Amino acid sequence: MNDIMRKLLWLPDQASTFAPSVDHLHYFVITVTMLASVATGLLAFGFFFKYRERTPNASTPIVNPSVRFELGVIGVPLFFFLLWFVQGYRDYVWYTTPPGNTMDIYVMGKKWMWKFSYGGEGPNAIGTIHVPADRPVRLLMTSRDVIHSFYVPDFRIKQDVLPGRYTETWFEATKPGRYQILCAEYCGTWHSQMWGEIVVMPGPEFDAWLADQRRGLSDRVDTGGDDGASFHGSIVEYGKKIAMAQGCLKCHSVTGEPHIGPTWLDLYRRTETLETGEKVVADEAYLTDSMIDPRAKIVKGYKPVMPTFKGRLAAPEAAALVEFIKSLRSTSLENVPSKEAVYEPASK
Amino acid sequence: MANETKSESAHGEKGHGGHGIGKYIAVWVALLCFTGLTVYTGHEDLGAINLPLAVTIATIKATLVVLFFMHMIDTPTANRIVFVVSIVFAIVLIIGVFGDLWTRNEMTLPSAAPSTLGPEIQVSGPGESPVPVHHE
Amino acid sequence: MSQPVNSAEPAEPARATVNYLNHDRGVWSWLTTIDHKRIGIMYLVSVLLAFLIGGIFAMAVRIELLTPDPTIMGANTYNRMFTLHGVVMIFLFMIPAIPGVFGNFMLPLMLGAKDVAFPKLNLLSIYLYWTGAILAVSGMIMGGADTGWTFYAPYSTSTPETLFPVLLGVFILGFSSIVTGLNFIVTIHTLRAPGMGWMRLPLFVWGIYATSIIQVLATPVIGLTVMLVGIEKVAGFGLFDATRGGDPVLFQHMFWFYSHPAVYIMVLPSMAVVSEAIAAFSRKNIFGYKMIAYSSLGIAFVGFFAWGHHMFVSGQSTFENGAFAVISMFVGVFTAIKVFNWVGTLYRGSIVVSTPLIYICGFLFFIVFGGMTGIAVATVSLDVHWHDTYFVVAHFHFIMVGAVIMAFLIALHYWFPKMFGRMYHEGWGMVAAGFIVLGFNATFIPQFLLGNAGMPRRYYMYPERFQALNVASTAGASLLAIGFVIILIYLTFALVRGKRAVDNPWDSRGYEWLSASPPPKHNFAEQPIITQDAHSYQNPGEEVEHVVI
Amino acid sequence: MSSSDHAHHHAPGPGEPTLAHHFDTQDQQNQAVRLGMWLFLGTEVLLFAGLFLGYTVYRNFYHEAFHEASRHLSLFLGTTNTIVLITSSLTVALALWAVQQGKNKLAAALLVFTILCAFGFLGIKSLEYAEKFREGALPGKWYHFSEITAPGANLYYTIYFLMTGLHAFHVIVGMCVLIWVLKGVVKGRFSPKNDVAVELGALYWHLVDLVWIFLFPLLYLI
Repeated sequence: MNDIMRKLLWLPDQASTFAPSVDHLHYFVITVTMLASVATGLLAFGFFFKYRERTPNASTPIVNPSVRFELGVIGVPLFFFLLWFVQGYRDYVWYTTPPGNTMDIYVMGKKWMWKFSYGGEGPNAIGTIHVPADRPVRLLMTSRDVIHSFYVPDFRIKQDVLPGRYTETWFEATKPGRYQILCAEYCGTWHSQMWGEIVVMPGPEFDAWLADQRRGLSDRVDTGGDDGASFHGSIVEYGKKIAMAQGCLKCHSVTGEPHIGPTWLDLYRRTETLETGEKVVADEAYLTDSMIDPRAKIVKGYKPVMPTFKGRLAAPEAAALVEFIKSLRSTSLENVPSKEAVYEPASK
Repeated sequence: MANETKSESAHGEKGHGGHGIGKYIAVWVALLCFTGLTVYTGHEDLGAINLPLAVTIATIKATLVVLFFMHMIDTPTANRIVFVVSIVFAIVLIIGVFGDLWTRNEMTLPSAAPSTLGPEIQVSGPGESPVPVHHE
Repeated sequence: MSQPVNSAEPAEPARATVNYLNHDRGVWSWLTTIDHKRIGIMYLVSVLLAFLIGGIFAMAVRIELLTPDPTIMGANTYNRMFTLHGVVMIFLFMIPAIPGVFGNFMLPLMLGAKDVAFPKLNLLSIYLYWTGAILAVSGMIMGGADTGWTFYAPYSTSTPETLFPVLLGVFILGFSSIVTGLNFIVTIHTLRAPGMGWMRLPLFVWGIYATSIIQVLATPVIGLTVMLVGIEKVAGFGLFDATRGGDPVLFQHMFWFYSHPAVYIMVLPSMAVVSEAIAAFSRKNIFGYKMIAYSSLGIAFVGFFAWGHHMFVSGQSTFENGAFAVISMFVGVFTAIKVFNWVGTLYRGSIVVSTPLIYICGFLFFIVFGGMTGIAVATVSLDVHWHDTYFVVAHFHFIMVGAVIMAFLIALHYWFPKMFGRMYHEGWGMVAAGFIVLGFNATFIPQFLLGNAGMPRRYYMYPERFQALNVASTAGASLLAIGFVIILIYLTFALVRGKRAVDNPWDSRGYEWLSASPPPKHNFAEQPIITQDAHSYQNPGEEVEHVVI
Repeated sequence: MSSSDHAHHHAPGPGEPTLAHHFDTQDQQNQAVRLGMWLFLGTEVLLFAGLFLGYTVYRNFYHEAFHEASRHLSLFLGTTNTIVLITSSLTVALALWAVQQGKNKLAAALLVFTILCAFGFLGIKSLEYAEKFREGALPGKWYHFSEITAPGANLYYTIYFLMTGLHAFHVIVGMCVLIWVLKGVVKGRFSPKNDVAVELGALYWHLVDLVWIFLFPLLYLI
């Protein structure tokens, strides 16, 4: 029954402890709504036939409601409405009151990405968080610029993320899997692309993963950190801006879905098979060459439709684009200690 | 015309001569006294009751002005209702919003925010790359 | 001297050849008129133009959403499009539509008055409307505004777009709305015909009265709010700016304090139109007149206490969310009362099936479904999932399009002979009504499902799993568009070549039909005197049955 | 019941009211304009309510800053302004009374006094503004006043300038209305029979006073 209703209403997976409870109320409310509205429409339609004009300008009786009828008209809807309110508010209080033993993750919304940080020793991430199944997780959220809204349809949770203060939400995932995070509060040009992902792992697997991440962190610290290029954030931002301005994103997605051109997500250092059957690693050189002479090395399965950007991109712009592409990692985790956000526990 | 108009106008006419000059002066003196009182109590800085006291005195003064200077006391009922309702809704607005602040969590108040710029989750240390580093 | 107006066969006055439309000619005579009927007609032309503009933007948005990726426009253009659609439809069409057009035209006629209380203010209101409209629309097209019609701070105060002309336009439109509302309240209080006590007011007048109260008392707050956003944006006063200690949620409180009652500014007049038309076409007394009248006031009053249900996930406190949720439930009850009474009015009537009646049938379905999904989104736990998704979009379009535009069409058809003295083609009217009711369902029911599936609103690109429903919605929107085009064609034709209407083609007992169609310049040849309750459909001398159920 | 027609036929003499064509009697018209005015005053109340709300919210957040900043305003100038406005409110009420008694000369003198009070109020207010500009105690991002550093002080001045600015705007509008009324009183257009316009002008001026009665303690005394 639950499944039939869920599919009928196009509801996503029920992947958190809230979801079934919310959905059951949903079924109740929407069924009553459907019945009431269709009944009203049909009743009116039926009256059109039953009481259609038989003699022109006929007198009609004066019909008035009795007090009992009036009370019924007020009472019956109010009964349903208040019933829904009580059930809905009970769930809502549950939903706004995290249990004491939550794992805390800090979330920061920023045009147009989600950043995550695990309390204590990290790690940090952009776009993707890993959480354990069957354990309560609390998200402490704030925004760097405008209002965003953290929305996970499969968990039935949503909470606005505000600049200058914290909001919190919590959930307990029940099914391992990957679930999309969407931004639900309009926040500008790429509001519709401000997506992220929650990876739910079975508890032990998650513990192992977290330990691994933190070990990787200390290894890095021991060996003196990353030897690679150290770029300023502005270059990536700049690269993103250029990608939008030049229309790159019309053909290349940043989300992993193939489009007119290959996706940029995880493109850097990926091994691609070309039309010629040759294999190539998408390094800086390949990426830059592809901007200047796109048709030279076409990835298998794509049409040679990309125009050349020779003369349309200055050298620093091309570099910034490459940096932007490099930043697009599906599991973008960084092995540095987390700067924990200052947080006073809620005084409830 | 409509019955209401007649009764209203009769009511209104009667009221007009009703105020003597003395009444206005008396109200004015009362207003000055209350001003003196509120300045005194405000200046003394009575702490927590300062604001409620100031608002109470202001409300008394405002009531005097509305009733006597603005003739609310003998204006038709409709006019009275209009003004009172507008004040009621103004109070609804303030109480509605204040109820929110009053019952919010501490941490959701801006005063609890750690910095005016909003806390930044550092993806890397200062001077280092905020770009997530790829590990191959 | 006095003409008893509620008699069964009002003496057919000789057809007046000179009426309000032709007593004076030339553009200037229209632009300087203080005749409420001409101002109503000017409003009609203006809001129809606004509806056309808003509709074109809606179509553009729907076409863009045919594919998950960019389809016909860029992201910024899309953001401007839905902003334009929202601002034009709400501030330029929905809010002035029924009060501005039919309120202006019909209210004095229904009261048996010669004009509204302040005719010059009335003219001022339409000039303010035009000024605001030109500022807002040109500001959005030239400067661009990409905030959505809600202007949420701090996005609105930090967007690079020039928002100021739009904000100023909305501010001025607010003035226009206040002036209209103020005028109506005073008119209803002071210009009722002899014998017309409060409990004899036609229900349309009650609805407009309740609307006007909201217009007068809520609009100043939005005026102030948009000005504060403007000041913030231009001068950086920091009121809503978190980096300076301001609270963005304060903006939302102030915005919704107006914008929630504003929903009732749109819906109450629609309900008023339906009450009026349903009595006329079922030839029957209104079932539960007093309940409908009082529930209008009830909605206007309680509507002021419910604004916080737009902010369930915005960081508002848990307690406050509960308080606003429970109050919202009571607003729903008032609407339910009206619906029961409308259906009750049809019971044992003598129903003339006609174009407006098709819309009434649609209206009843839409308002129950739209209203009850409103109760659903006011149920806090459900709103967490639905907030800012297409479910909410579908819900308010059910009310805004399903109720308000249906009522606008009912009013337009019902009063078309009154306003222009011509009849439209009944057959084409029914065809168009069919297109509109079906197209409407096809457009917005998929959007409910989209919301369930989790598609947030104001999305330019979306994950592919939402595509099927989006395509269905766009297909429905084209049906809706076809319906509107048919209406435009046959009404234009009726305006020029339509059959001449008799003074009271529907045999309605509404007081507005006591004057000629179209009415003469000063409305009535003689001052009407009211001797019966409104909407009385008993022929004199006939024994009628009194039924209480 | 065609009593309304007489309205079209006679042109009002000096001191006689004009009756618009759609009203039947002078009383009816007066009731209408009075109700209209009270409704308008209602909209003004809600206009200011928005700013009072802003005040309430930020005073709650930044209690300390608001306290300090309010102590920093000149209590002397504020009190003087309060007395000036209250007195002007009295004189405008008396002016209406004088018109109703047919004493137009007295009314004119009282109105002139009222308008002078309005000028005085604005003068004192501009002194205060000048001081704030000199110190840098300005709203939002313009704030650079070094004596009060508590967070939220800039918002106090935002509220202060918005509220007093909107109020000052109403003072200016009210002054213009009073000048127009004065003109009518001097020309003899207003008389005991035709006093509604004077009454409405006075009502508006009282509202200006009313708002200040609340602004004064909230801004200067907490």
